Amino acid sequence: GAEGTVEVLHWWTSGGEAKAVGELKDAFEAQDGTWIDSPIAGGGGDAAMTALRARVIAGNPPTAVQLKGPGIQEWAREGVLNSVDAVAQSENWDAVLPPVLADIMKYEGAYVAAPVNIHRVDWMWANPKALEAAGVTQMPTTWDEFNAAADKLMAVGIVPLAHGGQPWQDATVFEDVVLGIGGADLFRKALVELDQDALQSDMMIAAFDQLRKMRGYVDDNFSGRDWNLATGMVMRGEAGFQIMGDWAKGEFLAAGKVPGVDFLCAPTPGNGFVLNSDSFTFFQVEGEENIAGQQVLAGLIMSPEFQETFNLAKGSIPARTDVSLESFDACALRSHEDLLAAIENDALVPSMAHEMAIPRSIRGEFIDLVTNFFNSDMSSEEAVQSLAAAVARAQ
Amino acid sequence: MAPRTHSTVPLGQKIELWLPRFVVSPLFALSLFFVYGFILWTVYISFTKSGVMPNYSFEGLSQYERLWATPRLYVALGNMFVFSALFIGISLAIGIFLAILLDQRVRIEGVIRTIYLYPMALSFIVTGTVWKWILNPGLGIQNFVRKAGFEEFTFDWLVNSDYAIYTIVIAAVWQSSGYAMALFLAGLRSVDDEILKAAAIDGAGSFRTYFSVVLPIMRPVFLSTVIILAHLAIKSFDLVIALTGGGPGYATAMPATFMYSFAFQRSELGVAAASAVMMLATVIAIVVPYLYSELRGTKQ
Amino acid sequence: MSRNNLGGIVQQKGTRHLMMRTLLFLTLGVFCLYYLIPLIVMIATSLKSLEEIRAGSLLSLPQDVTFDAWAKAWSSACVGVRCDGLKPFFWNSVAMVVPAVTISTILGALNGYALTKWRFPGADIIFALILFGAFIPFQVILLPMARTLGVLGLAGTIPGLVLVHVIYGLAFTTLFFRNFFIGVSSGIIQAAQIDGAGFFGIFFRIVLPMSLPAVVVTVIWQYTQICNDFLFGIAFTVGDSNPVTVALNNVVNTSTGVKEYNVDMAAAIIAALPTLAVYVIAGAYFVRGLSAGAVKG
Amino acid sequence: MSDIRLEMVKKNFGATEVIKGIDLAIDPGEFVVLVGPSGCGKSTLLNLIAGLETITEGNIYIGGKRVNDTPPRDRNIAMVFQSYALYPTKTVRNNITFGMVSRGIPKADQDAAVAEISTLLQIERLLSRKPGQLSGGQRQRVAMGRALVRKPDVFLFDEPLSNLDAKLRIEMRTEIKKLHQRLGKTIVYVTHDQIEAMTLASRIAVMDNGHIRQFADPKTIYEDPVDLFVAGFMGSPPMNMMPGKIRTLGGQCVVSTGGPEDEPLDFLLPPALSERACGQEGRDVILGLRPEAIFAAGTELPGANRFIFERPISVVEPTGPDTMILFHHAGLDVVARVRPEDARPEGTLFMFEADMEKAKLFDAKTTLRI
Amino acid sequence: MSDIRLEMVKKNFGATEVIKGIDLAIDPGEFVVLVGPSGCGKSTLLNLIAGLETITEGNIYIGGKRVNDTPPRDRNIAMVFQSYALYPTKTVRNNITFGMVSRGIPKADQDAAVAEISTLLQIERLLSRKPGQLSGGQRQRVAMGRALVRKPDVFLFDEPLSNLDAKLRIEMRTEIKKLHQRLGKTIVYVTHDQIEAMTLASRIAVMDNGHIRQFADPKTIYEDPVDLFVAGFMGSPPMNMMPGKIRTLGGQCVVSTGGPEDEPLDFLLPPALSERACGQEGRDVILGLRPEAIFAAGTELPGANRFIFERPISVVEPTGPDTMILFHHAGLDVVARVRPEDARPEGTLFMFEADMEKAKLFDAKTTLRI
Ligand SMILES: Nc1ncnc2c1ncn2[C@@H]1O[C@H](COP(=O)(O)OP(=O)(O)OP(=O)(O)O)[C@@H](O)[C@H]1O
Ligand SMILES: Nc1ncnc2c1ncn2[C@@H]1O[C@H](COP(=O)(O)OP(=O)(O)OP(=O)(O)O)[C@@H](O)[C@H]1O
Ligand SMILES: [Mg+2]
Ligand SMILES: [Mg+2]
Repeated sequence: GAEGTVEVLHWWTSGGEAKAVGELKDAFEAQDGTWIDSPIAGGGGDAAMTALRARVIAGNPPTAVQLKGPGIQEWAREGVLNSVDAVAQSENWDAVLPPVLADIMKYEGAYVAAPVNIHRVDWMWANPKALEAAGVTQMPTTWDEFNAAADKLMAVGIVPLAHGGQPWQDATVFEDVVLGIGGADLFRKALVELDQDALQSDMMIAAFDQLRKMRGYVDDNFSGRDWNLATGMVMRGEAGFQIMGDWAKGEFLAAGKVPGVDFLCAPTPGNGFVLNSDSFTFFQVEGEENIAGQQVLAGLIMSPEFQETFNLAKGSIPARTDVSLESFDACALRSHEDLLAAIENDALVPSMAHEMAIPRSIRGEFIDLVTNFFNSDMSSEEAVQSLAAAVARAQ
Repeated sequence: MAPRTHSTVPLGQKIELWLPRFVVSPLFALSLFFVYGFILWTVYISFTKSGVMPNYSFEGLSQYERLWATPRLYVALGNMFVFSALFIGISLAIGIFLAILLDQRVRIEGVIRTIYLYPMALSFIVTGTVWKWILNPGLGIQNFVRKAGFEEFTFDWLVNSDYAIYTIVIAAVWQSSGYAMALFLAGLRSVDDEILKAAAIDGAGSFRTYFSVVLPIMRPVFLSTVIILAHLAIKSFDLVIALTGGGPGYATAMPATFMYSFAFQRSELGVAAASAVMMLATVIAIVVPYLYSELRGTKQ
Repeated sequence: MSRNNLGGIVQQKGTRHLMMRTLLFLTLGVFCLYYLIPLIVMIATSLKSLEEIRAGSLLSLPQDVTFDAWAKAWSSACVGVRCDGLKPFFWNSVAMVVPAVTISTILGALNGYALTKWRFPGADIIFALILFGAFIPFQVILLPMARTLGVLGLAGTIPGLVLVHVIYGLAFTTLFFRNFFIGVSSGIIQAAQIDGAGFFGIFFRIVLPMSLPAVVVTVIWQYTQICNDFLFGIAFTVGDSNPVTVALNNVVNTSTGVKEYNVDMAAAIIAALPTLAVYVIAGAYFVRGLSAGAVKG
Repeated sequence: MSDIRLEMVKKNFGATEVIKGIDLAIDPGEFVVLVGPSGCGKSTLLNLIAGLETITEGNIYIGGKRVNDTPPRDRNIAMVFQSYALYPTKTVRNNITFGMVSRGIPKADQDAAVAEISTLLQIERLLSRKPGQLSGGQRQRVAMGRALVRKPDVFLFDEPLSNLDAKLRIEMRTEIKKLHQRLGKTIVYVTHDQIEAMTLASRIAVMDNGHIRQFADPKTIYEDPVDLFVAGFMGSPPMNMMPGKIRTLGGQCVVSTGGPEDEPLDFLLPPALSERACGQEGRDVILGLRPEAIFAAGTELPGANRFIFERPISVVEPTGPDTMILFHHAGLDVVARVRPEDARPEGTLFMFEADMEKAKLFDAKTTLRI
Repeated sequence: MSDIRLEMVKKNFGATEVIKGIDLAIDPGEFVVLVGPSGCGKSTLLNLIAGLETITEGNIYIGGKRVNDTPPRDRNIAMVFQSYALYPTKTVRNNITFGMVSRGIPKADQDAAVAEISTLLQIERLLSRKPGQLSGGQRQRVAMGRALVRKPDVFLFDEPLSNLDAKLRIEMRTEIKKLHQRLGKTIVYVTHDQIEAMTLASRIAVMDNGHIRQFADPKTIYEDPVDLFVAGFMGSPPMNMMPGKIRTLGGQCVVSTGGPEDEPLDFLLPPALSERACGQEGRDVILGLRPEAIFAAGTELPGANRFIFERPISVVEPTGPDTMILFHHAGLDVVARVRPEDARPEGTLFMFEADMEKAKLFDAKTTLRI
């Protein structure tokens, strides 16, 4: 095509996600480009990463890859990425992206990736009828309040916390707890900067204590449960709360539930914003056609129109902070507000559980430990010790 | 048969004599390169600091040190032994048993055979979900039995760290024992009838006929089946991922998931390579003596 | 084929016999149940609507039977940006699986034949070495293989994938055939040699027809392995040339999207149909008596 | 020791009728030899008795019990298979003991039995080999051993000695005979060996194409065959069967054989035969003369009813103890058995002497004996 | 038509020596029959000639060419296997044509050949069956057909007729003989059948335990065996071998057999033998007398050098044409062949007559013929 060719490797393969990527494809093809789709789902992108490695080693990398967080830097260090800084400069991405996010997109100061959305990880979902039945009148704003509410729910025979026992879900809850207990500072020090002192601090112990408590609020059969089944529990009133990123909203909406009426959304305790963002990273392709396509694609991704349509389909909010949110729902609006506030207060932190904060190798150690803690009777002190040691080892 | 060669043999005959070797050698060469070459590559990588991509600067044993400090490794190795032993044992037993039953002039054999075999055709990505439901205490069997009136019945292996590995055995046996059955059935069908007749005359009951006449003849089939099952056991990956995701915690981690997660989730190729080397070493230690005894035994 | 030869042996009649037959069918039936329950759950789920799944127990029978999920899985489920269901990917699988199974089976049979019936010094060691390939973890070979395919110019192509499957299938096919041929009487091979048949003549005309059951188990194995392979599929093919398993995986797996269990189940069953067909067709060759009357003693 | 009784037994393989309705009553302790052309159904009949094939029609009784539905293991039978059917993975010893193991016979008894039987069969040194390492005859002996080692009610032998050398075969034959005398078990024995049949059998059943033609003691079968088939089948070389016509020649009853092209011979019938056959001038008959009944003229003691004639020798076949001399007559090669020293080169005109006392006469149409 | 030459050929299976150094020169077009006890190495020798086993030591030449390293298919040989080795998945027709198909013979020729051979072997109606549906003898005939249908340089037959009935066997034997005469191919033929060996062979090789004992024409083998082994092996029933001592009795040379317990017999030696054997008073010898050389006294024409003696009959075995009468002597059962009509019941005292002209004498120690 006149506007180049792109091959896009991603793991948004089914339902709403696929539709969302479809928007990008349509937009790209509207500019006479040729879109080659390489969708590889599985393991939250693990399968796609596997394929990516094989492709890069074989010497035919895709044009753009759904790749995020520190992974971008890791690949960049291998020297296999292409810069799209020209596009970024001309469109002034720095001005419209949250700085935390913008840093993640850059390698040595140049943009090598473009974000498509912002997911908030620290969401708490609730069933108002269940809360009512237990006499909980409002969404908790501290973990103590949460514990109190949970105890009430338990008393009336409702599972307080719907949870799926998969490592990444455990880690999601964990990082939300850390944010709630230690605030953005601890979060940043411990989970992003990997400061040994912070990792071994009393606050971390407290966080593990809270996590241990929450383990008690989970039903017996949580192990291995998919997150959407946990969402279903909340939907049906079998459980009171679920702590999960804003993609859970899609599940409610798909079932025809109305925010504020059939379900409630509120941030987890702590005045922060745990950021998860999907982005497309640009690999070193050869041939004018492909390079041209790459540049066009970068511009397209960051265009406000695309950001709006895409995120409407995906259930997240635009990565650009300047996009109008008129057609978005209440939860999304709340998310946006909090985002701006968090940027203001320096309380915006990248998600550890969702690969925004630290290299995958270290994240792996976190997840191993957290999930092991959650599924055993390890003490909080022990957990903190092992965690610190494991992180040190992996660095 | 390998007649000795002699310089006066015409070319055509010489080719004939060497033909078996000509046939085997390219395949052997492929195997040397694609198996042993790659193993060597892996061994080398395990001594480097490879992360997201291979890196060829030598680093010594540091990856092994990391590996050995990882508690998950020991869980994975332990699971491999428990799982392999149970899985291979049970699948062999069921395979033989069903093959023998199906060999009893069962008219609808074709249907039953396909039923036993079909689980292998289904991708475990989906059947894993179904098993997860069936084994989930709140949804599946436990729930079902309790509703039927047995309030005290518990079957919560799936969510119990100590027993979750056995649920993987259940699902794995479900998936593969049908194929073991097929292998044995094919073996049974190639045993000469006359020998079965002789056994009938010798007064052997069905049980004895199968166990002391037929199965010894099928010794090579055992080798095939054991190798196949061992292969499945060692490489069981989909199964664990789909059923338990390695959980609860990492209670059901296996070498294959361990390796995969280090290589591709955590971008630690070096550690992954080191674990692969360790696993291969373990496999060699077990398989080589077995192969040796089998190949000696089947020579005649 | 004298399938009835064995059927000739007189069996006990009367009540004891009847009891044994009943027991036999009972046992067979119980195992059928064990194997079938997951399938029943899958079919039941695939016939439910998504609302019903969300609302109720996952394991109950469907209240309102609907085939929408099947239709969707077949022709409109999204597999990445394409929303044409699994349909378009079947051909990729066929284009890959047929050559891969055929080549690896024939090579394995040749190998097994050469290693048993034309024993040469070192045959057993070669066999053991080839066999060990069965244990190599696929994670290990992924990256070097990718590089090799890249060098060969086969990266991202179906021939490349076929090559990979053939190479790593050989250990198994050789194993199956070698272990089958061990039991084939050498006398027959000798007779064929006297009859003037060469290495290949004997193989194709005499040995292969005798080894139908071995061919069947090999084909079933290879077909299943190749069809259900996911790792090689994603690593060594690109986009539209993905085999159906990759497509199925894409339909089923979602990280942050809505899960449609009914479509997943339908898709999984649809994706398995060709393999099931192979089982049924190949199953007809599980026959007895292919070696009947061959030799005396 | 059991009697075996077959009632109108039939067996089809698919569309092929193999056993076409056999009635046979074998007394307890009898030694029955089954003979018949290749493919006539002998092995099938043994298989039916053993229960290795289901019968299509009819009944089989062993020891008075109807066994149509009794599986082989409950019939208490030992059998030597024509194809040996050795267990390929078992050693010779275990091949032999397997039947005893199945029946839970104590180890010590097994060892004793193996020791005895392997000495008898001269396979002591092969006990630890596998069948694949044996010669044809050795395999056959192992197959024998497997049957002999047990003490069943009935023994079935399917050409058990066919691959043994003459010397060993005679030894084995003698051993079987002794065994039979000692144990008194019922035995059904298939053989193609004339001598085996004649020396072992208490009665011989001659089968043809799924039927039994004659069931009688060996002497009767040999000397009083009921029809041409039995007469032609028993005897090696077989009986010479010359087509001819009954004539009265000078008041004496003769059979006139030999065509118009060939100078005819007028065999003078002995009184016993003329009584039965004569008076039907011109009747088409077949004259049966066994080779041993035709010899070199004057080489045996003179006797009554000898017929002497002269013919050129067409073939000379020395067999060792005797020499067979063939001459053309009546469109066939007539065989005469002479002492080796009486043989003359081919082409020589030779004086033959036929002992007409031993001649048999058959109706050419019905093939029945006259 | 090729000659076959073996030079010090040896064959071991692992540690077992099977062929222990055989030298054999077979002329082109010769019909050699290989006989020997079961397990002596006959089949192995055929396999070596065919190239189906590698020889451990020595050389084999076919048609003057050293073929140690020539694969079977290039030796242009047809072979009938003792174990048949039919192709189980092929029909009888295809079993037979396979050799021709392999060698690219035109379809029309194949059909003609099959038609001819199947008529000869009487298997026309079985052509579309599989081996599993055939009787033992039918399988053996198919195995024969497979070899006969081709026109190779050399035929190797390993007991090709062992499972056929006597009548068919004689027909087949005749056909093989005709075939040999017509084609003049070199044939090596293993058999346990006395008559087959005697009638077919141009020369017989008697094997024992991996060695060849004697290689000569049938008459020589039968009448001039080099040693006890050959003498005892050829002949059925075998030669009676009575241990005895040379004595001079009343100026005449006799062999005195029979122990102290047993009343001794003094067999008077004919002049030819006494010349060679006598003068060594007390020498241990073995007197060989074939059954046909001992008969009922007075039933044969009188001759020179007859020895008449009386013994009680221990066993009577009618074989049809003849009856064998056994009596105990010198620790063995001596067999005499009498006419059926001369037989008497067991226990009767019987007058035997031995034709000492046919007696053989062997040294008891070396076992060589004197
Ligand atoms: N694979 C083997 N390993 C060891 N010994 C063997 C093997 N094959 C044959 N023999 C032995 O070699 C000897 C000769 O065997 P061969 O088959 O040549 O005998 P044969 O003369 O044909 O006997 P038969 O008349 O019984 O067929 C036998 O004693 C046999 O046991
Ligand atoms: N499975 C079968 N299907 C069809 N016909 C068969 C089958 N088995 C045997 N027959 C036929 O039945 C007939 C009798 O076979 P059987 O084996 O009883 O013969 P037999 O008398 O033992 O002959 P032989 O002396 O050659 O061993 C043969 O003509 C044979 O071809
Ligand atoms: Mg038979
Ligand atoms: Mg032999």
